[in-house]
Amino acid sequence: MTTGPERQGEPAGVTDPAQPEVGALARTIEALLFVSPHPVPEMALAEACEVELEQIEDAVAELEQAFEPGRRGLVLRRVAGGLTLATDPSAEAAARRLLSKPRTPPLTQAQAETLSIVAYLQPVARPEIARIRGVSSESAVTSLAERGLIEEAGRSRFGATIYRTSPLFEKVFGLDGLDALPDPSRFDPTPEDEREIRERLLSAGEQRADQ
Amino acid sequence: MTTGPERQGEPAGVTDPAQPEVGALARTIEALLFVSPHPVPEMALAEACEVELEQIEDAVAELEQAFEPGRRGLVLRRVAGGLTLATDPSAEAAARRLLSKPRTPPLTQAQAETLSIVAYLQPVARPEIARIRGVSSESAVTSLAERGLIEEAGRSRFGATIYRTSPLFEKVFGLDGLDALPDPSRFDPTPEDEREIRERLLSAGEQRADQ
Amino acid sequence: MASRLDLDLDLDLDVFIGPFDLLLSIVLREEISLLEVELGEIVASYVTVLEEKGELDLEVATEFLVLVAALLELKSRLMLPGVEEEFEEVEPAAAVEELIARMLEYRRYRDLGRVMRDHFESQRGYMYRSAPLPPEFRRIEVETAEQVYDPDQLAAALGDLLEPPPRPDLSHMRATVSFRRRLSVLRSALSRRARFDFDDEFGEEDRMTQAVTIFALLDLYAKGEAVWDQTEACGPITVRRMTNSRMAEAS
Repeated sequence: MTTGPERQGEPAGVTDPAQPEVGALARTIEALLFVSPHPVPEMALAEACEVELEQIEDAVAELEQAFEPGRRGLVLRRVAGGLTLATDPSAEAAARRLLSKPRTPPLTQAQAETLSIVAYLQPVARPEIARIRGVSSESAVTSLAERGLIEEAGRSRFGATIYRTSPLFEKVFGLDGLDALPDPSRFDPTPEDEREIRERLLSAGEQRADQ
Repeated sequence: MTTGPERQGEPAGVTDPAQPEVGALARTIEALLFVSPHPVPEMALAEACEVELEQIEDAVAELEQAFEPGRRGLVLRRVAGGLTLATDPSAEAAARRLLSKPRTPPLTQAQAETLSIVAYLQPVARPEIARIRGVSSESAVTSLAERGLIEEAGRSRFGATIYRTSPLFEKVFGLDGLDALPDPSRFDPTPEDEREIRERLLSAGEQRADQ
Repeated sequence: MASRLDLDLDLDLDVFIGPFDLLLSIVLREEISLLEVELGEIVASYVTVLEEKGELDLEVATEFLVLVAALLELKSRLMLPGVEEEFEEVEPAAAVEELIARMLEYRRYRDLGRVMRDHFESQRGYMYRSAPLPPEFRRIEVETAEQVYDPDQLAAALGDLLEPPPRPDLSHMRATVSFRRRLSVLRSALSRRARFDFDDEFGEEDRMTQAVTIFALLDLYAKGEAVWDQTEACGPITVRRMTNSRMAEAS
């Protein structure tokens, strides 16, 4: 198994690879700021590291030097009563390009099934999605909505959220409108219309849920 | 060559705050890895930075030195086919205190067996897992899916859910890809193993019969 | 006189992770000689343990029992006088070969599982960033988005869902080949008659049901409720009720 990157290439600005950049406490604080989703007050750092506040202050001063703008790709900021790491603004354009393509996550099967139900039956309420798949589909619905592939389209008579696909969905699937969705595969004969699809899906879903 | 001073206590390497740690491209990559929720392949870095792959490779080599274990609070890892930043394990206890996040439980033996079957045979259907293990593997499969280590990858002809390992699996196991799994052939049974089991199974129990 | 039931195995059936794990452990323990009744009993008790733990996969367990039953049959043939000289010539049945192959296959994943577990432990100290994306990066702009997914993926997913799952009818199997059910069928047969012929009683049943019934019989034997006679390999089996002192009769 590989454990980490191999050491390779020529040193550039780095003079002594073996030497720590900052003290151990400062390194721990760097790690804490990295994993925390929110800015961390120094008092909370002191508690997590089980040291006195003054020691934290000294270590933070050390870190501030190491993170002086221009030295690294990240900067150390004081916001909302705490410390946090953020990307240096110079990287913003590249970050935007990196994140503009949903290349990273291929759809999971749960997401693909959920998305296909929304795409073919829209608008469709969340409980119906669960009935068809035979399992609760909450996390798949949530992640599809977060990624902007589906969006809320109101509420059903019973208060359930109704979903439809978004314009982004058509774009990332290269569809020129919803009429361009391919016929459902692996099923012969192909159901005639949407109502028939819906009925068959629900009856298959019931059987799945029973097992 | 020095082997490095004590890894704790006094500030060490920070001498000239104005000097960049690494080159501009390496700093941008550092920022991209920080902001991306998933490991980033070098090709994607090249596109985002609008440079050639070779330039990325050089800059990554530079970063790898800067992030050599022990130098910073973070380390640079190659997992799941891409590069990502992670905390140095020395910060784990403090990070768990900060996030009030208990250590995830270790894998049970049933989970570990099930995970190795999925990892090596993927995609694999649930009944096949049960067949190899000789017991129902439903709860092991469910908990591995809940932990995000395996995910659904479709349905078999018989409607059974098929599983594969997830990108998170590679991440938490620190694997650069499935190729980095340990070579299973070292667990191949030898002819001696086979002979021993056959003889023991078929031995007629003479000693007992003598009693 | 030592009872054959006094196994001396010191087996805690709860610690085994599955039937192949159990079988491998027993088989590789040098001090144990595998008399067929003992093995059958252990396997039968283990199936009960699995059922109690809710880990019994009936289809898989039945397959396993059929393999072990084939092994026991082969062993009993080997033990018959007159066959022993020809030991070398006796070809192990295909079922036994399959049992061995299955044990070895299981063992590979058991050992790989141990490696994975250790590796998992060694990697748990690394923590990754889980903070959500900064708001300005969260949504892909529709204008700049490109096609990255194949629409056929949706058609395939919907096709999967349209297909009703075939009913493997496990509920039916559970009802008819439950180990517990076979136990109670045997008990009620024994309560009606002190002895009966196995084939007369169960000859009509399918192979899996018969195999599970044999294991239930082993369990009754272990509990001292029944014994059986079989004078020749593959010959008729006479099941007899036992009332008290099973040791006296069994020895």
